[in-house]
Amino acid sequence: MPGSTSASKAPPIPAGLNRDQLLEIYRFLRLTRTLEERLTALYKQSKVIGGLFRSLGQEGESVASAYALERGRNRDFLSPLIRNLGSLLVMGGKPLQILRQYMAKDQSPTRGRELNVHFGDLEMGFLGQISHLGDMVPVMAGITLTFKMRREARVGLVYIGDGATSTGAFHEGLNFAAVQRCPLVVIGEYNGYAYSTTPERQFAVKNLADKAKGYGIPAVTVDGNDVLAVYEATKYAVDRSRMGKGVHFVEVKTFRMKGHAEHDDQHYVAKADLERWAKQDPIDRYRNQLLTNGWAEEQDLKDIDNDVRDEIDQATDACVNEPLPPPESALTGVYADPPAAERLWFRGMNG
Amino acid sequence: MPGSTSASKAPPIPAGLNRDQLLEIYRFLRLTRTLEERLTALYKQSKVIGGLFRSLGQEGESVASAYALERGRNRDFLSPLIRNLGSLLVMGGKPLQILRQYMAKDQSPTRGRELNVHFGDLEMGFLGQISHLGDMVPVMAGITLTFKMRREARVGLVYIGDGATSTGAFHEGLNFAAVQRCPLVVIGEYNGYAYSTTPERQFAVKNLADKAKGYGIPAVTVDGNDVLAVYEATKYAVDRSRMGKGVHFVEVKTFRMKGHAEHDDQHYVAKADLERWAKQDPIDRYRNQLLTNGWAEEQDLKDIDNDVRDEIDQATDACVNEPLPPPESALTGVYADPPAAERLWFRGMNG
Amino acid sequence: MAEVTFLEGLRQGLREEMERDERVFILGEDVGAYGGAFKVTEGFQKQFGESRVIDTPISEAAIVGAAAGAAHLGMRPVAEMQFIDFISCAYDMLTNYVATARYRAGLPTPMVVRGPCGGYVRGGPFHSQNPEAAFFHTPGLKIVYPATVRDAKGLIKSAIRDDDPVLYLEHKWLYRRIKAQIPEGEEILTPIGSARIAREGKDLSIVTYGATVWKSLEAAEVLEKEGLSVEILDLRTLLPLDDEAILKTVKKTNKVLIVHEDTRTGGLAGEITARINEKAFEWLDGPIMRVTAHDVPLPYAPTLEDFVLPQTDDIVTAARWLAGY
Amino acid sequence: MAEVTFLEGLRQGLREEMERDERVFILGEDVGAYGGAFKVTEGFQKQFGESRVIDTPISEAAIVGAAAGAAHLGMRPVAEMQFIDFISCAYDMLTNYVATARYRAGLPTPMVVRGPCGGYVRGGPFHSQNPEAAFFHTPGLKIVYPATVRDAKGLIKSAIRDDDPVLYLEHKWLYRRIKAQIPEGEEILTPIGSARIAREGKDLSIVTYGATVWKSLEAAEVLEKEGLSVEILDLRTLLPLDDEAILKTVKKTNKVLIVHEDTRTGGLAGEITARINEKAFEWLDGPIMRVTAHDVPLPYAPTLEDFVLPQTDDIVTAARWLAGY
Ligand SMILES: Cc1ncc(C[n+]2csc(CCOP(=O)(O)OP(=O)(O)O)c2C)c(N)n1
Ligand SMILES: Cc1ncc(C[n+]2csc(CCOP(=O)(O)OP(=O)(O)O)c2C)c(N)n1
Ligand SMILES: [Mg+2]
Ligand SMILES: [Mg+2]
Repeated sequence: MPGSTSASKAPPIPAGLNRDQLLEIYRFLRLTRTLEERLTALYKQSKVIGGLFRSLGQEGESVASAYALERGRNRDFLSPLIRNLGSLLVMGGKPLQILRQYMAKDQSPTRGRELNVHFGDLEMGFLGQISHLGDMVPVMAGITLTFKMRREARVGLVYIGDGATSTGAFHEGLNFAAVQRCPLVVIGEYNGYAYSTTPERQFAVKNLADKAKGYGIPAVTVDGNDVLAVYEATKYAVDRSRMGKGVHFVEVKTFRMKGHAEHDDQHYVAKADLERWAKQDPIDRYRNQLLTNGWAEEQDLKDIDNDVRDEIDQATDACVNEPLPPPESALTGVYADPPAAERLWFRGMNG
Repeated sequence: MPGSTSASKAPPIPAGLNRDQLLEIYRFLRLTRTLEERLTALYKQSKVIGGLFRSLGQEGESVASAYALERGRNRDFLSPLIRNLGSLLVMGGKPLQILRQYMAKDQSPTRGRELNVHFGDLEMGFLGQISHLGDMVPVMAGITLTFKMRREARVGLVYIGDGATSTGAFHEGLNFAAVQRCPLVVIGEYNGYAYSTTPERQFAVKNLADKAKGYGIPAVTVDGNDVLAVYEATKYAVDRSRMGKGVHFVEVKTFRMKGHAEHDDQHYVAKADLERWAKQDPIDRYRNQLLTNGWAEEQDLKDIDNDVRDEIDQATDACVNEPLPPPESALTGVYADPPAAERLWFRGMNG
Repeated sequence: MAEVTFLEGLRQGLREEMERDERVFILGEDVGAYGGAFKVTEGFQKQFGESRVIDTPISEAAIVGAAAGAAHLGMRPVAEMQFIDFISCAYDMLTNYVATARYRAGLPTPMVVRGPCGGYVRGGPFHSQNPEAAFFHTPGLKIVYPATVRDAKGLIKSAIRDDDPVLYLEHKWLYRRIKAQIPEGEEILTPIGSARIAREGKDLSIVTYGATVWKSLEAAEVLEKEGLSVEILDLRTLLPLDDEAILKTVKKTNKVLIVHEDTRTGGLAGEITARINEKAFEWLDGPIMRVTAHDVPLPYAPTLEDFVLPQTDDIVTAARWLAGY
Repeated sequence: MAEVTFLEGLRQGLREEMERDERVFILGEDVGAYGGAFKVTEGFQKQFGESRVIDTPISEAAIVGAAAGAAHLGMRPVAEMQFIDFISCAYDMLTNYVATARYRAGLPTPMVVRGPCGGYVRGGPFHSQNPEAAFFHTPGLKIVYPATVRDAKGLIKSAIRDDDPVLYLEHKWLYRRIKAQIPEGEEILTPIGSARIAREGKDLSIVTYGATVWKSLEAAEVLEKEGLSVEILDLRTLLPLDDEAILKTVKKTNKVLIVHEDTRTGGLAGEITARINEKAFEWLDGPIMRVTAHDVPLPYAPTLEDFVLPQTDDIVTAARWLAGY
C-alpha cells in the first residue's frame, strides 16, 4: 500500500522514531489544537466557567517533550502548566476529562473543585499544577528524589515559563534537585511573554539556558516549534537523567500566539511578530515535514484529523449537558479523617 | 620621621590608596578582632545575652569591601550580615553600640529589642539584617532602585553567605536588581560552611560567581583573605555601579575559623583545613604586607593596636553596668500611630 | 457628578496621590504597559512614566522587599499583587521584615500592598482568597478593606499617606458591580481605624466588612419587612479594629451577628467575638453568632462555591434565629 | 525506667517510626552530619544513612515542596525547620500546595513539618515565634503542640502515621527543662484531635497549650492555697480543636480563662472564645478572658521579653479576678 511504498523511498526517520510514532505525535498535536478550538467555541457560548488559556503555537514543544518520556502506569512523571495541554494528553489525560474540568462538571477529575488542567493522575504519571508559579519545581524535585531513593529508573519532567523563572520557588526547587542529582528534566518555555511582560523586563540574560549555569546543570536551547528537535533534545535529557546523571535543562524558544487568556486581546504584541511566528506554526511545519519526507501521506493525516474531530465531538456531546457537582459534595475530602467538614449551623435550618 | 622616609623607599601602594588609608584599614581590622575577642570574654562571663557569632578569618573581606564605599552622611549604603561586624564599623558603627546590642542594654541602638549587629543607621548608610537569610537582597534592591529613581550617584552593597544563596529571596532580589540595573554590589561570602553544611550540599556549582551568570551580571572571584585584593575588586565594582552599569557580583573565598556561633565546637570541620587557613589569617597577611613593603612601621601598628584596646576598654567600662530597658518600654513604637500598644488587662491589677 | 465604579474610585485615589506626591510610585506585575490584570492602573505609565509605574518580574517577595527598601528612604511605594492570593509568596517579607521594621530598628516603612481578593466570581481556590486572617496576627501592619466606592478612594489615599505599612484589600466582586457618585473636587480621606455604620437599626447588629456588607444590606431589607430592625457595621479597617464602634452597636442592640466571607476557623470573627465577650459580656442578650464560609478551600464549580460561601439567605436565617433567641 | 527530657521523648518517637517504617525519612538544614541545631536528630544519619536523613540547602520552600512530592508517592517525610520562625518562607508551599492537595486533587500528602518554636529563651523576634495562628486558618492542615514528654513522643509518632500533613510544634523552652519517665517498651500514640486534662478542678477552667501549660500548673498551685480549684485543659492538638473537651470543662466550672504565649490579636484564644460562646453561652458565669502576650514583636532583652510574654503571676491575677466575677 502507498504508505509503505512511499515510506521505503523516504529518508530515514530521525531520533529513533518509527512511522507509527510520527503519526501518533501528529495525532496528539491535532488533538491538542482541535480540543482547544472546541473549548474556545464552548467559551464563546459561556459554557466554560472562568478563563480559557490557549497553547496555540506551543502545542509542538508540549507534545514532543512529553513524548520523550516512558508512558504507562508507574513509569515517568510530569507536571504540566496551563499551556501544556498537549503534554497532559500525551501522558494519558483524556479530552473528556479536560472538557469536564473546564465546565466544572461533577464527573470531572477534580469533581468541580479545580480549574482546567489543574488535575493529575499519580498512576498515569502527571501532577496538576497550582496557580502559584514555580511551586511545582520543588514538588517535582521531591517526586524525583523519591525515584532516586527507591532506585526506580524513572524520570520526572517539569515545565517552567520564562516569567516563572523569576520566582523563589523555581530557584529553591531547581537548586535542591541539582544538589540531590534528582532524575529531573526541566523544560524552560521561552514564549516571549509573561502575561504582558517581555523577557527584557523579566531577567537580564538572553536565554533561559543561561540560568542553568547557576545550578551546575547542563542546558540546551532548541527551536520550540520544531517538533522533532524538541523531541530529540528532551529524549537526550531524559535518557541522561535516567542514567543517574542528574538534572537537565531544555529551553524551547517559541511564541505565545494568543493573549494570556481569551479575555486578553494582546494589543501589546507586535503584529509583525505574530505574522512571523504564524509562519512557524509547529503543526504546519511538522505536517509538511511528514509529507515532504514521505513519512506520511496526505490521506493518513486527513484520517487522523477526522478521527480527532469525531473523538472531540463525542467527548463534547458526552459531557456538555452533565450536571455540576451537588452542593454538599463541597464538604468532603479536606482530610482523610474526618471525612467531611462541618456543615455550618445556619444551613438547612428552616429559616 | 621614619614613617615617611621608609614610605619613600617603599613600592607604590596599589589601588590608589594612600598610607593613611592603609593604616585606617588596619585600624578597622584590629578593631573588629579586638572587639570580638572582648565580646567572647563577656560571653564567657555570661554578660552577653543570647548567642555570639564570630567573624574570625573574615574580618579582611568585611572591612575591605565596605572600605570601597563612599562613607559619610547620605552617601553609599550597605547591609551587613552577622559576620560583617567589620563592615559595620567601617560605615560608622561604634564598638559601644555593638557592646550594648550584645548585652541588650537600654542605651543600645535598638533599645534591647534586637540582637547583635541587627541594627542600622539610615543616615550613616547601613541597614540591620533580619534573621531570615536572603531577605536583605530584595530590600537593598529597593534601596538602590531609589538611588536610581532619584538620580543620586550612590551605591548599595549587600552581603550574602554561600548558604544563603539557596534562598528564594536571594534569587528574586538579585534578579529584580539586575533587571532594573540597580547600583548594587553583591559580596558573596564563600567561607566553606553554612552552619555545618558544606558548599557541595548547598549547590552544584564550584564558585558563587558561577551563579551570577544566571542573572546577566558580571562577577569576579577574589582571595577573601587578601585585604587589598578584596578592596580593589570591590572598588572596581562600586565605581562601575556608580557609573550606571548595574549590579556587580564579587565572590570572596575565605574560611569560617570558628563554629557557626560560640556554642558550636565545629567538630565537623577538618583540623587540617583550620590549620591551613590559620596561616592565611587576613590580618596577619595584611600586617606583613604593610611592614615588608615598608608602607608602615612596626610602631605605627603597635600604636594602633594599643589605641584600639583602649577604645574597647573604655567602651566596655562605659556600658557593661548599664541597665536593661524598662519593661514598659516594650509597648512603644510598633506604629507611628498609635504610639504604644495596649497594656493588657491583667497587668498592674493588684492581684 | 458622575457615577463611578468601585474600581474607578480606587483608580482616582491612586492617581490623585501620585499627582500630589512624587514620592509615590507603583510596582507590580503587568501594572505598566498592560495597566494591571484588572486595569486598575490603566494609563498610569503613560501619565507618570516608566520609573513611577514599574513592571516587575514575577517575584512577590522581591516586590514587597524592594518596596520596603524604598520606603525606608522616604518613598511611598504602592505594590500590587496581581491577585492577592500570591501575597503568600511574600508572607515572610511582609510579616517578618516589613511589619517589624519600625519596632525593631526604628525604620519608617510607609508602603501599601494592594490587590484583588475575594470570591463569588468562580475563581477557584487560588484566585478567590481572603488573606486578612493570615496578616491580622501581625503587629506593625495595618489592614484596610473598603466596601464602598467612597472608601475605595478614601482608604487608598489614607493608606498611601499613612506612616506605616498598610495592606489594602479590594474585593474583585465589587470592582464593577458597585457604583456611586463621588464629588469631583472633594479630598476624600477615610480615616484608618474607624468603622462605619452602613445601616442604622435597633434589634440586632451585624458586624461585617467587604463584599458581605452588601449581602448583609440585602438581608436587612428582607428582615425589615418582617419587622426586624438590623444595624450593620462596616469595619473598613481590620487592623487595628475599631473596638469603640463595635462596642457601641453591641450595647445598642445587645445581639451580634458577625459575618465574613472568609472561612470560620481562625477567621476574624473569633477575635471580634472575644473582644465583645471581654468588654460587653453583661450587655449580651444572646450568643455572638458567626456566618462565614465553610472550612474548606474554595472550590470552583458554581454549585460548590455558592454552597461554601455565605449567602444573603444565610444571613437572613441566622439573624432570624438570633432575634428569636 | 529512666527519666528522659522532652527532647529525648521526641527523638525516641522519631527513631521508633524510622525503625518501624522505611518510608519515613528526614530532611532539613543540618539535620544529618550535625544532628540538627538542637540535636534532635543526633546520630540519626549514622543509624539510617544519608538517603534517609538528608541535609538540604537553605531552602524552606523547597524542603516543604519536596516533602510533599515524596508524600504523594507514598513516602512519609519529616521536614525540620531549623527554627520554626523560618517556616514563613514556606508559607505559600504549605498553605496553598500542601494543605489543599487532597481536597483539590485527591492527592494524599502524609508529611510532618516540625521545628522549635516559642519564647522565654531570649531569642529575640526571629527565634521565638509561635506560628500556630498563621496556619490555624488552613483547612487541610493539622497542628499539634505537645506540652509533656509523653505527648512529645506520642504526637510525633501519630503525626508521622497520619494520612494528612501535620505541623508539629515543639517548644524549645521545654526541650531540656521538662523530664519524665516513659515506659521503655510501650507504643505511645497520642491521638490527634484530643485534648488532655492536665489538672482536675471545679471552680475555673484554664484552656491552654505548650509552655503555658506549665505556667498554668504553677499558677494553679498558688491558687489552690487560696482555696481556688483550677482545672487545666492542655489542648495538645490545635487543629482540629477538641470542642468536646473544651465544652466539657466549661460546663463543669462555668468560668474560662484561655492562656497562650502567642500575641492576643488574632491568636487562637479568639476562635476558642467564639466556639464556647456559640455552644455554651448559657453555661457561662462570667466573660471568657484571655491571658496572652502583648501585641508587639517579641523583643530580646530579658526585661522586655518577660514583660511582653504571659507569666505565672499574670495567670494567677487573671484567675483571681475571674473567680471573683
Ligand atoms: C507566584 C505567582 N505570581 C503571579 C501569578 C499570576 N500569573 C499567572 S500566569 C502569569 C504569567 C506567567 O508567565 P510565564 O511564566 O512566562 O508563562 P506563560 O503564561 O508565558 O506560559 C502570572 C504573572 C501567579 N500565577 N503566580
Ligand atoms: C531562611 C532561613 N533559614 C534558616 C536559617 C538558620 N540559619 C542561620 S545562619 C545559617 C547558616 C548560614 O550560612 P551562610 O549563608 O553560608 O552564612 P555564614 O554563617 O557562613 O556566614 C542558617 C541555616 C535562617 N537564618 N534563615
Ligand atoms: Mg512566558
Ligand atoms: Mg557560609
